[in-house]
This record gives sequence, C-alpha cells and structure tokens, in this order.
Amino acid sequence: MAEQGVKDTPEQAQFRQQARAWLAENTPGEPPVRMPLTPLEIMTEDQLHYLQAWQKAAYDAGLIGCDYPVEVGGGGRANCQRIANEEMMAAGTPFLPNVIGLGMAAPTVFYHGQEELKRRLLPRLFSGEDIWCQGFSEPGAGSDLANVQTFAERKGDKWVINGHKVWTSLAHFAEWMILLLRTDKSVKHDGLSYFVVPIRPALGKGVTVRPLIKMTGETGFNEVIFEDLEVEDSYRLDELGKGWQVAMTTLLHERGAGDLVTPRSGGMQTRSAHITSARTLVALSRQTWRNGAPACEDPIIRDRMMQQVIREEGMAANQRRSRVTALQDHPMRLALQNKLLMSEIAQDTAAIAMEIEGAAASLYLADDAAPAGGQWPMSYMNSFGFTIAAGTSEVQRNILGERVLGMAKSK
Amino acid sequence: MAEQGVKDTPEQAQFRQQARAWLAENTPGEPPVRMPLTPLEIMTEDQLHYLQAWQKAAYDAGLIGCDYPVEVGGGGRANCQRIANEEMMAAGTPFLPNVIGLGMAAPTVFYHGQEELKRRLLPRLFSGEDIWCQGFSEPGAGSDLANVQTFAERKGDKWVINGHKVWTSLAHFAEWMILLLRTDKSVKHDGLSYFVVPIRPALGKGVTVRPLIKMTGETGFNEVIFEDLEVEDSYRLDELGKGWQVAMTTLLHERGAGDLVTPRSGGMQTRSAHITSARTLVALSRQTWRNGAPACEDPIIRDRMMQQVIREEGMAANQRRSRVTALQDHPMRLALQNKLLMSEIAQDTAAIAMEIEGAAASLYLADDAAPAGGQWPMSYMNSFGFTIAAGTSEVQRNILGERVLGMAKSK
Amino acid sequence: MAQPDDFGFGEEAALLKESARKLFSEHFSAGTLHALVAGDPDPNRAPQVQWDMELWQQMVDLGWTLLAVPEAQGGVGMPLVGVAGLVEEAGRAAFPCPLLSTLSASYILAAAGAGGEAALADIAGGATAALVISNEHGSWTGAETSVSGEGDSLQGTGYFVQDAGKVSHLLVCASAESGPALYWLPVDTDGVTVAQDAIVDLTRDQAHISFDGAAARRVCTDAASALSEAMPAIWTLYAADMVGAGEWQLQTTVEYVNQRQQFDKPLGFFQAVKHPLVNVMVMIDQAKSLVYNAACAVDCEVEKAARYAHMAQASASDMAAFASSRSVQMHGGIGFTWECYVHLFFKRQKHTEMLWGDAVWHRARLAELLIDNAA
Amino acid sequence: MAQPDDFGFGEEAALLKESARKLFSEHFSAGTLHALVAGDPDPNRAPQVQWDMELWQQMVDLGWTLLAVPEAQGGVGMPLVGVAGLVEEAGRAAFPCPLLSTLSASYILAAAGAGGEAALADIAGGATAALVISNEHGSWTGAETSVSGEGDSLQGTGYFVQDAGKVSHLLVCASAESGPALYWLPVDTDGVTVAQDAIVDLTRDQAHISFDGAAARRVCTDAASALSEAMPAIWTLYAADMVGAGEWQLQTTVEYVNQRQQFDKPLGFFQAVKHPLVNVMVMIDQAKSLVYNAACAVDCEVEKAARYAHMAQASASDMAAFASSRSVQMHGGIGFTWECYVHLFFKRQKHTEMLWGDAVWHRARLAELLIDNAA
Repeated sequence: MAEQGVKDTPEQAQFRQQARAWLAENTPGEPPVRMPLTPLEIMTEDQLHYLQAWQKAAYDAGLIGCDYPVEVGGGGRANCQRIANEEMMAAGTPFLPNVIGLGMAAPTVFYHGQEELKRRLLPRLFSGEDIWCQGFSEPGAGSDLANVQTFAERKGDKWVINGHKVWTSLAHFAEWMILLLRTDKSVKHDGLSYFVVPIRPALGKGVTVRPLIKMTGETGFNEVIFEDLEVEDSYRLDELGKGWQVAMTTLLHERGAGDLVTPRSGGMQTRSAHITSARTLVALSRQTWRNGAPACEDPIIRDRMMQQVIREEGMAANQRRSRVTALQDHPMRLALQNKLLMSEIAQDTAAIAMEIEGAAASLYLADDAAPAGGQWPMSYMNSFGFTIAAGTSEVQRNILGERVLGMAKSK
Repeated sequence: MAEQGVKDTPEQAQFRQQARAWLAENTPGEPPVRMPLTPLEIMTEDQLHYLQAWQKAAYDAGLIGCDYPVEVGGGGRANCQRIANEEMMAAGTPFLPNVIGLGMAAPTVFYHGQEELKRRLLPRLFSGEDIWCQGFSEPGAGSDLANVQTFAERKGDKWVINGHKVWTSLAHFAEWMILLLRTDKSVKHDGLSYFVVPIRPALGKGVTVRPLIKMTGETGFNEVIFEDLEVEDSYRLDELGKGWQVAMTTLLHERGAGDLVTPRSGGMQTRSAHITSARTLVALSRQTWRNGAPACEDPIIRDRMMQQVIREEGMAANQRRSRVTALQDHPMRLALQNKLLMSEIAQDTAAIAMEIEGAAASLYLADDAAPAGGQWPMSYMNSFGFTIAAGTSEVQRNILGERVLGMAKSK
Repeated sequence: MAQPDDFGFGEEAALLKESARKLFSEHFSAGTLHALVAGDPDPNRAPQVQWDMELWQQMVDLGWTLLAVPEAQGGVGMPLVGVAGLVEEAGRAAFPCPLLSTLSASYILAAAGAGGEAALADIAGGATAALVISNEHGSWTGAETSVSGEGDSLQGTGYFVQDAGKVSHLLVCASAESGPALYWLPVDTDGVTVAQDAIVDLTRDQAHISFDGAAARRVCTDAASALSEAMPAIWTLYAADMVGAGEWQLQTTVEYVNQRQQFDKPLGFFQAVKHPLVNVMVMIDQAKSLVYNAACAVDCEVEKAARYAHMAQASASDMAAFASSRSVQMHGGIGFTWECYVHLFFKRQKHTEMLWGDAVWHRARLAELLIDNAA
Repeated sequence: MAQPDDFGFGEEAALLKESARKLFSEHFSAGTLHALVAGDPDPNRAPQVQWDMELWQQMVDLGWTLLAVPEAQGGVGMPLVGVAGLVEEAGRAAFPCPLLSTLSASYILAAAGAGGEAALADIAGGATAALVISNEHGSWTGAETSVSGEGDSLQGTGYFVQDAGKVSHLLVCASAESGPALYWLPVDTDGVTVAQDAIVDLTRDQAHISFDGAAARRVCTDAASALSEAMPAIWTLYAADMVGAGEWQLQTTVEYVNQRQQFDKPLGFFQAVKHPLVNVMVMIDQAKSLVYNAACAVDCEVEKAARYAHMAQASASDMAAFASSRSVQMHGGIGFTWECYVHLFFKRQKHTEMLWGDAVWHRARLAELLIDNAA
C-alpha cells in the first residue's frame, strides 16, 4: 500500500518536477476504447494506436529512455527513469504498449548491438513506433531455454532460419523480434546466437504469425513459424555462439534485476488491475452472501483475505527495503523474489475470490449475474500465465536457491 | 475412526475366536510401571521386562509369528497374523517390545538366512527373549543408504568390522543386530553385504553402545561403534555383495509393504497414544481458553481440527480400501503412503495442539500448569523423528513418484 | 447396522464400474470431449448445451438412470457404493449428461416418502431430472428457497440448476403454506422458462429457471427433511465425480511430465514436479477412500452418513482445487492453451468444488456434528 | 505525518545494528549459547535461569536498555526502526537477557504519561524490567488481569512473565478502583514471589509471579490505553526477534545442506530441500520488511501503527513456525539431536510465535481494523 523512493539527487529532483508538471497537463483521460488489463493482452488496432500515441508523447516529453545516452535516442540522464516511472504511475497514465521492446530488447541491443544498429533501432523503440516481440520459447524447450532448436544456417553473409517459436506476445503487431537461434548443433549453450529480426516485412514471406488461444478463451499471444527466412549477419548481436550470454542480459532485465531500469507507466492500468488486489477481495466479500451473512463476516474468509493483504504489503515493503542498503545482506535477494511473489500472490488472490463467490464463481463474462463481471475466474486462469511464463515459479525458486543461497544447481 | 478387515476364511474365523477367547482371559491390566509411548522409547529394564513377559505370553498363545512355518518357531498358519493383530489391538494389550526384530529382522532372516540360522534365531525373536536392533544408518549416510561406510574386512572365515552406526533404537537392550556393511569399497551398491551380529556378548569387546539425546531431552536411541569386532561368515545373509537386495526386503517390510504381516499389538499403546490424535485435539480445545471463549468455539481452530479428523479418517479408509481389489489401480499405491501420512498427520496435529494451547504451549513436562502435562510440545518435537527416520518424507515422496507414478529417479 | 468390511463394494459394483470405464475409454476420449464442447473459445460466447445424446441414450438403455430408484418403483435400488463407482468413472470421462442430476433427484424423491413414488416411477420409465433447490446465493436448505408454491402452481426463480438443458423433468423446492415443499413437473410445462447461464465449465450446463404459474405435482410437504436425508448421498456422488476427474488430471499430467524432456531429463525427474504430483495422488486417494467410506455409511449406518459425507466432500473439494492448479502448472505453457485438454477438467473441477458447499463449509458442518452435538 | 522513504533507518541505526552483530558474532556463538543453557537435557529438569551476566553488563554499559527511554528521562529516545535493528541481531544470537522486556516496559511507561517518568528514569539509571500483564489464559488486554491493586498494594498472580529471573523491576497491570492500572516495583519487594515456569525454550526464562500485599508505585490509572498505545511497538520488536532467529535458522540450514552430501550430491541440489528453504527465505524477507514498515509507522504515522504491527507479527509468527520446522527436517537425523544447535532456535521460535498472540490472532485484529472499522 506504500511505495516510496530514496532521497532524490538534485538532478532527479529537478527532473521529477518537470515530469510532474508535464504529466499534470498531458495525462490522458478515459480512453475512447476499452483497454486490456496488461500490455500483453492488446487485441485490437484501436487499442494499439491509442497506446502508441501515448508512448510517443511520453517519449517526446523525455519520460522514456531517460538513462540511455543521447546518441541512441535516450535522455542522457543518470538514474532518472525510476523517477519518471514513479511520476507516471502516480499520475495514472495509460501503460506503454512496447513493453517487450523497453524491458527486454532495449537493454540487450544497447549492451550487445553494434553502434550503428543501436542508433537506428532504439529511437523508434523508445517512441513506440516500432513494436517489438521476443522469440525465445519453443514447443520443445519450455523452461530449458538452452534447448532452443530453431536453426540458422549460414549462407554467405546471410542466415537462413527455420523453426517454431511460441508464446510470442505482440508478434501480430511487431515490427522487430529479438530471436535466440541455434547456429551450431554440436554444442548446447555455445551453439546459440542472438539476432534482431525485422519480422513485419517478412510476414507471408518466411514468417507466419498464428494466434494461440489461452485457456480463458482469449487470444493475445502467438506462435511464429520460420520457413527459410533470410536474415543479414549485421542483425546479429555480439559474437557467434554467444547467444546464451546475450539472452542472460535480456532475462536479467526482464526480472527487474538489470542495470537499466525499464520505463514503466501504467497508473491507469494499476487502477483497473486493482481488480486482482486484496483490497478488491474485501470489497467483493462485502457484496457476497455466504451462509446467511455477508462473506466479509466469515472468520475464515477474513483470515484468508488478511493473508493476502499482508503479502501485498510485504511486497511493497520489500521494494522499499531493497533501497536501504543497511537492511540487506545480498544485493539480489529481494529483486529476484519479485516475479515469484507477484505471480503467486495474484494466483492465490483470485482463488480466494472464487471461494468468496461460491457457486456464482461458475458464471463467466457473458453472464449478467456474474459477480464482478466474471473477471475473477478469468483472472485465476490467467494467473497461471504468470506462474508459468518468463521462468516458471519452479525455475524462480531454483534461481533464488542457487544465486542467493548458493545451493548446487538442480539441473 | 473405523478400521475393518475383509471377510475371514474358515481358518481365520476359527483362529480369531481362539485369539479372542485367550485375550479375554490374559490381557494384562494397568502396568506396574509407567509405559513409554512407543516401543522405541523403552528406557528402563522394568519397562522392558514387563513388555518381554507380555510378548512371551502372546507368543506362547500362538499370536506371534502365526504365518511363519512351524520349523522356525512360527504358527504355520495362512494369513492369520493380521487376525491376531486386530484382536490384540481391540483387546488393548501392551505393545510388543521386539518391534525391530518382528518387523524387520524376522522377514529378512526368513527370506535370506540359512536354514540353520532361521531355526536358531527366529523362535527367540518371536518370543521376545532376544531383542533385536538395526544397524543401517551412519553419520555420513542419511537418506543415502547405499553410502554405508562401516567396513568388514575378510580374515579367513571371519570378518573384522570397523565403523559407526547411528539411530540404533533398542541397541542398549539388544542381543542381536541386523547390520548392513561394506565388504567392497570399489563399487557402491554391489559392495554391500548383510549380517546378523550378536552384539550383547561383544559389548566392551569391539562394540560400544552410546545413548544419543533427542531434541526433547529424552534418550531412547543410540550410536554403536565397532572396533575390530570379529564376526563369523555364517552370520552373513544371502550372498556376498547382495546386501543391498537383502536390505530392500527389510525396508519393504518396515514400510508394511512386504509379504509377511508384522505382528502388532498395542491396543494399550493406542489408548495412550491417543494423546496425539485429532480426537484429543477436540478435547484439548474444550479445556483451553482463547480470546475469551473456549478454543473449540474458534472457527479457525475448528476448521484445522476438522482437517485433522478428516485426514485420520482418510487414512483408516485407505487401509480399508487397500483390501478391496476392485477399488485399486496399483497394488502399492496405498501401502506406500502409510508412513508418509502417519508421520505428517501426527506432526500437524501436534502443531495445531500447540496453537490451541497458545502461550501455555511454552510449558514443559515438569510444569504443573502445562496443559496435558506438556505432552504436546514434546509430541511435536518427536514428530520430526517420524518424518526423518526410516526414509524422510522427501524420500517417501520420491518412492511414491517413482514406484507408483513411474517417474524418473530423482537421484 | 454394522458396516461391511469391504464397503459393501461387491462383484456387481465392480462389474458396473469396470464396464463404465470401458465404455468411456472406447467411446469418449478427452479428444472427443474437446471436439464436442470446445468449438467456440470466445470468453463472451453465449451459453450452449452440447452433448452426445446418442451415447447418453446407450447409458439410459443400460439402466444407469434408474440405479438409485428403489426396486418397488421399478428401479434397481443399487447401494450407493456401487453408484459412486459409476459416477467416479463418469467424472473421469467428464461426460456431459444428466446422470448426476437424475440420481440426485432419485435420492431426494426416495426420501420424500409415498409422495415421491410416482416421480420415481417416471424416472424408472426413462425420465431425467434436474434439481431446482438453490436460491440466488447458492443456498439449498429449503427454508431459503426463492420459489413459492401455491396449490399446484409455482412462482419465482431457482438458481444454479445443473443439466437443466438436458433433462425431461424438474424437482423443485418451493415455499408452500406449511413450509418448503417439493414439486415435480415436466420441464416443458407452460410457465417454465429455462435461462441458460454463461458458465466457465464447458462440460456442464447450468441455468436459472423461472416459474410463472407453472403447474406442478406436489411430492412432499416437508422438503427440509427430505433434503437433509438425501444430501449425504448427493455430496458423496459429487465427491466421486471430483475423484474421477482428479484421476484423469493426475494420470494425464504424469504422462506428460514423464515424456517431456527438460534439461536433458524427463520433467518428472525434478522433485519440484514429482512431489506436488505425489501430493495430488495422496489427496485423490484420501478423497476416494472417504467417498466409499461415506457411501457405505449411507447404505449401512445412516446415522453417521452426514459426517462421513462431509468428510468426503471436504476432502474431494480441496483435492479438486489442488489437482486442477497443478495440472495446468506442471503442463507449463502448453497447459495454458485452449488446445490442451487440461482446461476442460480444470474448469469442471472448479465448478464442482464450489457447487454444494466448498471444503470450508463442509468442515464447519462437520465441526457442528463432532464438537457441538457430541458430548 | 509522512513516512520517510528509507523507513527512517539512518546511519545511527545502521551503526547500532552492525555493532550488535559484531558483538554477538565475536562473543556469543551458537556453541557458546549451547554450552551456557543446554547442560541438562532432562525433559523433567527444574526451571533454571542461565545467562551470561558479564556480556549483558557490556550491553547495559553500551546503553542498550535505555534506547527506548525518552531523552527527557535521561534515555536515548531512539526511533523504533533503530531499536528493531538491534533486536533483530539479538534474536539472531538468541542471547538470553532482559533486553526485550525492558524495552517493552519502556514503551508502556512512555505511553503512561507523567506517571511513568520516574520509572523511566529508573531504567535510564540501569534498572531492567519485566511485564506482568498476562493472566492465566495469556490475555493481556488489561481488563482481564488476574492481579488486583488496592491503594499501593498488589494482590494476585500474573502469568507468562518473560525474563522475570533476570530483571530488577516489574511493571504490573492490576485492576484498581477505576479499572486496570499500572504499577511499578522492585522485584525484591516483600510479598513478591517469583515462581519460575518449567519451559521448553532454553534461551528464555518465564515465571508466574504472586503478589501478597506487595507495595508498588502506581504509574498510571488507565492501563488499557497505555497498553494499546504501546503494544504495536512491542509486537514489532518481538517480530524483529523472530526475524533475527529465522535468519540464523536459514543460514545454518543452508550451510548444512550445501556441505552435506547425499546420493553423491550436496543435499541442496535436491529441489525437495532447495525449494522449502527458498520459501523460508521469502517468508523471512516478508516479515523483515514488514517489521521495518511497522516500526516506521510507530515512529512517524502512529494512526497506522497497529495495522502494520499486526502484519509484522502475523508474518513473523508464520515464518517462525515454518522456519523452525524446516530447520530440523532439512538437517535430518542430526537436527533431531540435542547436540545440534538447531533445537535451541526451534524452541525459542515456537515460544515467541505464541507469546503475544499467534498469526491467526493478529490477522483477526487486522481484519477488524481493515474491514469492520473501514468504510
């Protein structure tokens, strides 16, 4: 319920003031079309264009890419992205649609790409004009990322790509893809290389994007099939065979544990995403009847709701503590817990909501009588996306045990 | 709360009647000295002699070793041990002190020992005149039984044993020990051999028994140190290097999954052991104050107690179902769960009892004000003996996953 | 009356269970189910009633709908343990049909005394029935019914009616002059409007049903006691359904993790996968044993039926929740897709888990029996 | 009043925490503790008060007992976040001493207004104190006290008094004419009988204390408000103690499983070992963050202090239970023995877990604040 930053440097303080002033003037009101709950669930062009326009405006105002050098389209500032994020969250702005570009592609291109490539790609990434997607997962790879089979065969100065990627959110809107490929079948980790690939122009010419349907019935992510797609060697990041190391940069930033803070907006999203917070559980329990009384009077429901309130507050307090050096023993210990906590708390919250709803949890979106519009059973199902994608909870626990507690690798 | 057998054969029915008649006459009343909660916690000679006398009487009445051949001191009956056990449990007899002998040593000697050895050892084992103990665990071995290091070196027709065994319950009273030894250091599993060893005569002459103290402060098990103890080769069970296979027979019977039903008495024990059952939780909750009312009115305490009641009833129902072939898919699926369930249910029950007691759970045995005489914190601590010894809960889950669900071995 | 050692689960019961499993495994795989019910993934889709009426007719012809009808009314009068075995298998196949509803109605009618006999004879003659006993909060104690009866005419709306789109008759609990009473009527009676709910579960249909002066036959004037007498059997059967579905979830997930390779090992090698699935198995076994335990009590020791049925339902509900969650998680990304059959059983289990009181509710009732009513 | 971003945990607090950790790690290892308190394993042993008074005197000399005494009464008046840091370290060492009790008494006395000043000055002058506020059921709301005060004379018995064998003074809640009041007296006053309890925890002492006309100074006539004002700070400190002990349990267990080989791998390789210990870490971190969160609220936003302190205690209690259970289980057989230090912290944690209300109790109070009192 509380989240606050450490004391601002003079540069940060000034920047914060500017940001706040601009946001006071320019934060959009209610969107003209219904917005999805997360950037990964953008389904229509209308939604996309509205959010792209917002990202462009925020970029032009200097709120995105603040800490990157000016030469690659950044703001050239020091530690200001966090300030921008805080102000955007507080202002209740829409979220930034190019979420994979900003969180994963940008730092990877920045640390591993050639100078020319950075200067060309990053400005349009920051502005949201080019949407990015990510091609890591494969039907046969799962949590074992190094098992990537999609193959790139050398052909002069080009590579010919064949294979099958899955869970590629935003691929149907994307201009560019970050792509982990196998360039050598004789070794596992060292046989991987990392590319950026312009997929939009290749649609129907070597690239097929097919929507996958989630267990909720929604679409929102895709499979991408490569058939003899030719890509220039200049789109390779870092050296041949170093794909695994480059991918680690991507994943580190995805987990919020990288050097570069990901631009994050989304106060508006946070407002609507409150649907899945413990506070909303309490509201739900007031409106729901259970054994002849409001569910909020049931001691067991109360206990479960308070558990969730405590876990959420604990997560916020973790973030606050992670900025107080004297209260930490290991630099990554709190940061690496974030994804695990967030996803499991959300899952349990949704499960408790269904318990509160009781028999009415059977009702889905199209039913007028569904409590909260049928969102909770949908949230519960979607929560498994969070505990599976981007490193399952099982993998997260491995990482924590191995990197923080120094235990032997489980694989 | 209910446990019943399948329909008796004519032989079983007749035997049951005899057993019941004898027990009606001969079941002892209140013991003259305070009895321990389990056979493994026998601490004094008084306790031991009383229980040995009972075992001898039961053996003489034909209630122990019923299904073993007459030649080795058994009853020569078919599937009658279960009947005897049911009747002894129902009659509320004392338990049988030679628990390791009956449950582990006897079937192992029977299946793997030479004829002469069986005839010599088993009658005195069944009668309880010879107490047995088990030498499997070592300080460095833990769950990895095949890592046994205690070494037996060949010397003519004898073996010279050096090493260190731990967790040897009853060693301070035992005449005989079943002993897993390394006879070959160059291979792991195939370097093990299995012996029966007369340890009592060797005390102070190659064998040292030292009591270990549990976290509760109680003694009750030991470490046993071998220094140049000489043992004859005729005490070896089965072939050299087959120790692992022989040990599997022991463990299978220990888990209640072997062919030979272990003689079990202990209705009296069951009565006193009720201290750790869910029913006693309810009684405790009636006598304990919590937030200005008896704890039994607290909805969360009620819910937790009912969970334990259900788990206990479920375990009894499992046992009942395990005898109905048409309601099982896999012959070992229920039997292999027993130890895991029993130990974890007992642990959780004791933890809930402490929760019910609240601040008074701080009080221990010597405190007059301690609820239930301070038994619950002691039971909670002792419960870790059950979840650790004889295959930790983690190992039990491996076994279930691998043997019943056919999953790949985790080690 | 003493309980038989083997739950009374004899040869006839074993035969029925075995033949049901065979029938479903031959004619109704999870793939068949998916093709039948999962054609339209749209989360905003309108409610639909999709089932295989031909296969269902075979089951009717086998006499499954009249298993719970007493012999005196032309039924089989099979003990509940046997019926539970059948329902476990139907749950394992998640076969969409009004079997459970019709059996449930039979138990209530049998508990209704002489007034129920004619309706039971209807079922023996091939009728199927749905229960209209819940109000808008999902309560079904009778006293809180949201339907009222005046003479032989019904008014009001009943909620959470299972299989309403598949049955010929309705068994309704409505408040009458002397308290809640039970009524019996064909579903196509004038003044009856069946409004399908848009539900998550694809393997069932659910409706709220409005009565506007619909003519019905009064079956019994003391609905509360008939319901409380019959509910233990109904809870036991819904628990059996969850147990069957849980077995499918376990078996399917174990097959997947044994075959799927990760880090050069089958997934099942990893204890983070193996141990939760062992826990699923342990929970299924507990629930299954308690189902037959409860069924046997209903058959032979009726004064303990309620307590054992609460145990079975509480155990099965917790299991259904956990087995569902793990079935998706352990399938990883693929388990999260519509094309993977796992979601069918996930949704069915979450539906059943909440339907007749969740685990906490059943434990609270059990506590009343064991703590408050005991000495 | 707004909360500072860093919990107000500044340099002074960091220095204190660091120096405490250093002091304990240099002078008071777990081995030292074991040698001090675990000499007699007999479960029937008579109660004993065993502590290192010399090392304790060093701490007194360092001014630790007067950290919570306001400057006006000659104390340090340190913010609670700083005090919590110290207590976390003392908990990590499980150092047997009356630090927590004396700090707790200070907060209650400070909340007692002018009447508490003289007693606070005693503490500033080196006095230590134990709280006699619980009745025989462990309730401490004041209204239910089992001690009564008439004028300046006390009668009755107080229970679950922590560190009673190590302090110079007692702070007693007793029912007086106008309701529960607070009294202050030296422990060696005539008419005071300290009866040590035989407890499981070896690192603490606990007593019930009888008063038979013992003379005492009345400190405040409204004990209930002083207690309710001070309890959030006290809960927060006991939670900090559990967090420190939890860190010891985690670190010690992780070291063991990283070094111990099984099946040719270190135990920590196995996910059945690794993942539970990760869960312990996650719980410790949640509790720890909530401790400083609550402490900061006590310091800066007192109207929210109770809610955040309930969160910290609930979180720490659950953690203490789980961390204790896993510390023994993951140590295997050796962890089950008296010679392994693990049992010392296990027993201390189980003791603290229940002392000032367990997790369920704190969540129930939190629910009252967030559900019943909120709009």
